[in-house]
Amino acid sequence: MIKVEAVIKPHTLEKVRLALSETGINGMTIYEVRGFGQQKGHSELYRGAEYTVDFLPKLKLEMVVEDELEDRVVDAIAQAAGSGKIGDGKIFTYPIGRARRIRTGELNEKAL
Amino acid sequence: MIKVEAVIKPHTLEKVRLALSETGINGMTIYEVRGFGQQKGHSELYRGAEYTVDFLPKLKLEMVVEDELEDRVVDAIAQAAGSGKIGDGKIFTYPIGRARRIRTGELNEKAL
Amino acid sequence: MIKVEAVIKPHTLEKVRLALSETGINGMTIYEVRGFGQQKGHSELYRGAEYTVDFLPKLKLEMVVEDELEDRVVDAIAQAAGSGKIGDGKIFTYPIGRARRIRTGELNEKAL
Amino acid sequence: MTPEIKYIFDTLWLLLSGILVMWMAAGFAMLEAGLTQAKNTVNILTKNVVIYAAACLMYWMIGYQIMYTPGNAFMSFGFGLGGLSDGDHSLMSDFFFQVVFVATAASIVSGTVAERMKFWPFVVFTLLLTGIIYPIQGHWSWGGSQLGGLLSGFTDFAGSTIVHSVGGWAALSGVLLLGPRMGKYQENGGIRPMPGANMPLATLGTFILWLGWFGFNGGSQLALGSKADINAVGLVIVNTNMAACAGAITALALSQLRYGKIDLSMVLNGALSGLVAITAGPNYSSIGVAVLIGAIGGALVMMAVPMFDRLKIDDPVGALSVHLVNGIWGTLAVGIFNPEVSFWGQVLGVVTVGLFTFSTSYGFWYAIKLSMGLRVGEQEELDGIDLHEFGMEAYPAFAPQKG
Amino acid sequence: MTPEIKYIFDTLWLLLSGILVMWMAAGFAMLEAGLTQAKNTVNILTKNVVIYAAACLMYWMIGYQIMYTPGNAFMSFGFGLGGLSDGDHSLMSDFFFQVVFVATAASIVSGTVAERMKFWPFVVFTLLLTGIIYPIQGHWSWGGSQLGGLLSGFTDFAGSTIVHSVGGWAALSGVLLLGPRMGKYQENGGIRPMPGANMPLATLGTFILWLGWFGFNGGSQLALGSKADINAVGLVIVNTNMAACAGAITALALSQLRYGKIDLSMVLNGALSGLVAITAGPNYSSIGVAVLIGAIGGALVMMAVPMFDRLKIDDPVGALSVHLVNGIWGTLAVGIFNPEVSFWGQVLGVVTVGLFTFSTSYGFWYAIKLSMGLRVGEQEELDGIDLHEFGMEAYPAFAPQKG
Amino acid sequence: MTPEIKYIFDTLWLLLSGILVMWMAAGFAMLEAGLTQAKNTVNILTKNVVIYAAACLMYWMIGYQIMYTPGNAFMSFGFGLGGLSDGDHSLMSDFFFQVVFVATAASIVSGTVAERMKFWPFVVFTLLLTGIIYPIQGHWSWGGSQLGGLLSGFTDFAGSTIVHSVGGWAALSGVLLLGPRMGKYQENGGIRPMPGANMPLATLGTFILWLGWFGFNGGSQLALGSKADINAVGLVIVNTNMAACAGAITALALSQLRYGKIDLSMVLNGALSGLVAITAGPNYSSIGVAVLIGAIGGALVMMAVPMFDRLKIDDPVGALSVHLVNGIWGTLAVGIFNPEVSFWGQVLGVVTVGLFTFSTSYGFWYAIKLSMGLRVGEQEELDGIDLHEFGMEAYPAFAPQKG
Ligand SMILES: Nc1ncnc2c1ncn2[C@@H]1O[C@H](COP(=O)(O)OP(=O)(O)O)[C@@H](O)[C@H]1O
Ligand SMILES: Nc1ncnc2c1ncn2[C@@H]1O[C@H](COP(=O)(O)OP(=O)(O)O)[C@@H](O)[C@H]1O
Ligand SMILES: Nc1ncnc2c1ncn2[C@@H]1O[C@H](COP(=O)(O)OP(=O)(O)O)[C@@H](O)[C@H]1O
Repeated sequence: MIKVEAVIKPHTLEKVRLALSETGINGMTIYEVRGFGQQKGHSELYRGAEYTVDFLPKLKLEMVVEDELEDRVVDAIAQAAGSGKIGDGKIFTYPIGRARRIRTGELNEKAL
Repeated sequence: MIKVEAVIKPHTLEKVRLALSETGINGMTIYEVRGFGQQKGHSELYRGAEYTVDFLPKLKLEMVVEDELEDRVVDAIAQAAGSGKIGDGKIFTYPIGRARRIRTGELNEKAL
Repeated sequence: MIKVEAVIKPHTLEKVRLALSETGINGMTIYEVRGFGQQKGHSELYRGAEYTVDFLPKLKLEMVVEDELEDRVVDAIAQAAGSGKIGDGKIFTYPIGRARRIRTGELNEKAL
Repeated sequence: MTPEIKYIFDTLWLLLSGILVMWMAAGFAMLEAGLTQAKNTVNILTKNVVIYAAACLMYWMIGYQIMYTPGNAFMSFGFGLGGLSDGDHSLMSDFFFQVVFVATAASIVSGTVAERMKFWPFVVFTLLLTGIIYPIQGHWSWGGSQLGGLLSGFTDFAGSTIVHSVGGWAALSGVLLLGPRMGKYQENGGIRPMPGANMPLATLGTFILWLGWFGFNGGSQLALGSKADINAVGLVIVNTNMAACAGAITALALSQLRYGKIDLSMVLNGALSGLVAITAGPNYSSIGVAVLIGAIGGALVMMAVPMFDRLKIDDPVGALSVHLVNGIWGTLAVGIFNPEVSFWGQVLGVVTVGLFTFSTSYGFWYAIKLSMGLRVGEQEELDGIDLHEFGMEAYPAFAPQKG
Repeated sequence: MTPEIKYIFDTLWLLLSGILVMWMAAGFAMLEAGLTQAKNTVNILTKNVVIYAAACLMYWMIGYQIMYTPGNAFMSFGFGLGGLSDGDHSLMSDFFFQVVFVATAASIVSGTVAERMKFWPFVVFTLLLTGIIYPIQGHWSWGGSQLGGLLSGFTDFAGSTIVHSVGGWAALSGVLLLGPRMGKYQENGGIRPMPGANMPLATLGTFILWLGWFGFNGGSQLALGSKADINAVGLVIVNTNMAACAGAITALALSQLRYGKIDLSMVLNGALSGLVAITAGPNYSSIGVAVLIGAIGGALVMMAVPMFDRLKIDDPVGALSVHLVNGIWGTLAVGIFNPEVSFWGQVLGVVTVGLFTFSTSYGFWYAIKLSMGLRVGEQEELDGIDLHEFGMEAYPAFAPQKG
Repeated sequence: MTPEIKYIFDTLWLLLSGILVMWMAAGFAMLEAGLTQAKNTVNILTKNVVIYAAACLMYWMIGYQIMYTPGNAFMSFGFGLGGLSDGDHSLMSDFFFQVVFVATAASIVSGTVAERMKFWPFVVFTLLLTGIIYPIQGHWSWGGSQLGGLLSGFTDFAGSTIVHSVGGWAALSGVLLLGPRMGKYQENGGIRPMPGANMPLATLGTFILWLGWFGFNGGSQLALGSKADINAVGLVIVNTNMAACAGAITALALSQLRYGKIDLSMVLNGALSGLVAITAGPNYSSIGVAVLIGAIGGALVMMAVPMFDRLKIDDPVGALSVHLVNGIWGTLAVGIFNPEVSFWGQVLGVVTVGLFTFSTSYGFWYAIKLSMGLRVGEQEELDGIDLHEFGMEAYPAFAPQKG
């Protein structure tokens, strides 16, 4: 099994989820993160002092998928989250040893 | 070393933590996430428009453990977090290359 | 490529980021977590009932880096986040199979 | 001083005081929302808006007639709202000042049963409390019937007993049938604290209540249009304020001494305890006595909160400790410090009103439990009531996904 | 009752009522910040402070003279603020009570155009609304010109039309040129809800408005210094309160019946709808009629919110449903329930004021759109306005990294 | 107008104004909690409740006697609270209106030393400030002693100097001994902003203060029961309001012009600056002058905030810029715009009160530093004071784990 992790712009979540729903994945976990990368932070102002906020709000998506799905999932995310503008985000994948569904005890592919 | 990641229902945290404390693990990191899976979201209502919230509040637990502990930890989490109801969550595990305790510089098993 | 994950004390973020900027890394993702480990929680008080909060606020940093950078990055984080006090945090690393920049489709090292 | 001028002064004072008391509804909403968990906040906010609205409607339709029209010793049912004037002051101002008091009693109940009671059963009880229970016992004292003379020795200036402990007794009877929140009292005897989600809201709520109390107590003089009246109002306002200060400081000091840490939620409860305690008699004593009464109120709340927990009576916001315990204390204090009032007359009032309110409330709660059920399901409670009954989050982190 | 005493009573009442109305500015700020997304909260807070401040300054410089000095039937431009007294009461108290009303109209607009309008164009429109549009139509009714007799049959006690629907028409004309928020109305016809970020704030805002409304309506009696006046004020305050209660309870019941869930945001809107609806005539009816008017207001808001969504008119806080729809309803209700008022006179008032406000507002919005642009860029809207125009977050989770 | 009617009017006005001023305590609490970091919020909320409570108790026990009983030129110590009436109005209403002012001065200090001072040393200073320092200098002006004639040319209507700059001087002396928050001023000269955790709270706090100020300034007329008095009150309220508006708009415009972005925290400070600046003389000038004074106040705060930062005086909420700088400006403005007041008399008052307050405060702070210490430990500051002194989080994300 493969774990796909994607960092995306928050407002693309809906599009990404739609795109993913056509890939056959059954579950995913998301959370709010702050990202720092080529997209340079913006300068903000507080009480007359200017400063840069280097960390921008992003969403992180994690889903464990069967090996065969990896490419399809990565492509789906990339397409849906891509605007061509800097800061669109990153996708990382790596293999997972074991998966287990808590409710049933099912293992690995069956647990996804 | 093995990294164990679990997505659980928030209110089971205490039970899980108790169960884990008997497995011999020394540390863990948790954060709030939103999950999407077989447990279908509920419909919410806002100003007369109904909509589904597909992402439900979950907690994610991460702990890096010695290889020998993997089974025991996975079982402990599964048992404590399991209610048999849909949405109980998932456990994923995968190998970790290196661990380091920042304070002392200790490495790998000693760092956990 | 290597994924470096670090759990640190929140107020060291700035120092860590400065140290990292000299290692040549281009991006990172951070989020707020709660940690549990040797640093024992403190007891809090609410309406006359005392209790321990076992989970302390920490920040988690994640960055995927080229293999060669791993040591440098780990060292940089360890030095900047280290105060010698209990609870300074942990660094974990593990290999990543694939990286992709959403915006351009660039792969692996080029995507970081 | 012509009668018309006095009429205007007295009416104006009732209206202004009523406006201040209405504002207390916001205070209860913020206090309760601040001291409970975020997953139930929408439920709590809705309850507090609905309590105020439903209480006003019920008291208009039924309660005011039961309480204030001439009737028998127990209750009455004339028609109380014909015309605009009742001779001494505007009838509408009188109704307004009375109506805003009623919601207070129901708000107290809301806090105690928070986080596990179903919404609609709570609304039904609110209707019964504000339309029937409160006005009947109010008829005895403020309505003037004295329950056929039984309560002739009982005095309660602004409602330590008549409003606050009535709310407390109603809450206590409900919570006994409802039980504690899941996980609150653990098998090993441990008590699991469930900290409030938003301390700034709780603090704001306390300040709002404190402010509104100047109307609650000050307005209860019911007149302003003479030197004696306005002097009394001035004394009432100062005593009210100083008792609250003393309650807060006492709770602060005891919390530091006893636990080595400062518990803001207890400081807030301490201030409110001082306010409840002085309510029965802010009009006769010197400032020093008011400070003493408030300070004892602050000490009582520090003892009452852990006591209720030991009794496994789960009161998320401390409403019983503040309103019931200090409502009793404040009423008895009048018997102690005011030489013109008999201590036993006060005891009789406390007991009579308490017995009546507790037993009728218990009966109503019981009937509701049998018919509609009181408690949300286990899953609802674990997930939070907002999710199931309201389908809305108080602080949504993620925007919804589709229409 | 000497003239001086009457003078003092009347002036005091205007001042106290004005203070309560000023407080409504905080209510609008909290309501709007609570019912919109966190990424635009700093924008919304700033707008609401600036609306109040700018409205006061404009009305002082221009508006008050247009509205209240003697002039022609359409408008006027004398100098209205010489001296301290205008014979019957303090001139300053009159100005103060008038000036705080003006901001209300502009606050209504703010809610409707929230989350996608640029800051400065909004401020420019606020200046035009409060300095020109509002005072001109106000000159016809409260200013006494009757538009040369055309509006002689039109009556609006505290401003269901003159304040609330004026705000509503101005908002409607703006939102037509502005368009809905991105993603709100989906291609498949779906409506994407964008839940408010902070329901406790929205509830607090509603309570603040409710409180302030006692000044808004009560003060509109403009006098207190006679038995008749203060009786009227008492009636106004009670009717105002009861209409709000009825609106809230109606929305609560309809929300449960229609959707099977309780929508707090609609309960809050229901209470406000009752308040807007009763505003045109809280002074003549019995409590029962006020309850009926408020209840219909609560029902109307439950229909209007989905209706505007079907029309793809995106109103994040429901300001059109509350202030425009119920402003009209409340004004017509006076024609229905008050036998001394002609229904068609009310219709004529609603239509005349509506046409004038909508068309001049539309013209101003259009000119602003051409010159400054109305809408933030797509990226700004996606990221939130706070980031781009304010460089500040309302609830920053991470401290900034360096100076 | 009989003496009794006048007595009632005057007393009523003091009571109502006092109630509005008391509400400012909530405003300070919300403003300070909104503009500081979440990890110190419980500390800040507790401080603000305790300030108000402790100030009332101290002023009752000591301060009022020092300030208002007949004594020598420097201070006094009679017994000031015998009886209910002092002839012209209710003695209690006088005490109430005075006592709520005292807490204001201490609240100012709280904001400046926020986020790094220990709780109990702060409380001790609050007791000294409200029981001794404030009343002594108050004795010279409002207490009537004129410091033996020295201050005979000094006039301060509602306390730009006597309340606001006194709070500012006390804060300044404390912050000099306390030092800035860790990491605020960086070695390379950079200033690290530490944004406020909750801008809606900060905005709410500002609106509350604005509202309360109508009582602060309006009540300082100390009378209502004559045409002249109520005309003056009307003017005071209008000028107070307009100066705040002008301050907000000026800060808005300057923030846009100078930084290209709008800084809500500065707009809020601008409004408050207008309020502080007009406080010394809202009673003599035309609206235009009030607008000018407020606008200059708004401009001053825009300069003062970066200035204090350059001086490495770390003032998390801008209290020095608002209350000290504009307290001075407002006092001097009376000397400039009021032909009956000598500019140098104003300067003398500002300097005398400033010297006395700064030096005695510095002495007290110094003694506290030596005996109890002022500053929390490094670890406490990094983790947040809430964790260590209070063991409570303001917005807890995770429920606690066990009892
Ligand atoms: N090496 C990395 N490791 C982990 N996360 C990264 C890394 N580089 C970038 N990110 C995440 O991806 C987000 C987008 O990256 P960025 O470089 O800003 O733009 P782009 O995606 O267009 O290359 C960042 O905000 C950060 O959250
Ligand atoms: N493939 C997956 N990858 C990552 N997280 C998942 C995956 N499937 C499910 N999850 C997480 O597990 C949670 C529970 O899964 P769900 O399918 O709803 O129920 P169950 O655990 O009973 O099978 C989800 O809310 C989501 O957070
Ligand atoms: N085995 C582990 N797996 C994952 N996270 C851990 C583990 N052990 C510790 N952590 C994280 O590291 C933090 C610091 O660890 P702790 O044991 O308290 O102190 P130290 O870093 O000084 O050893 C914890 O709060 C937790 O977030």
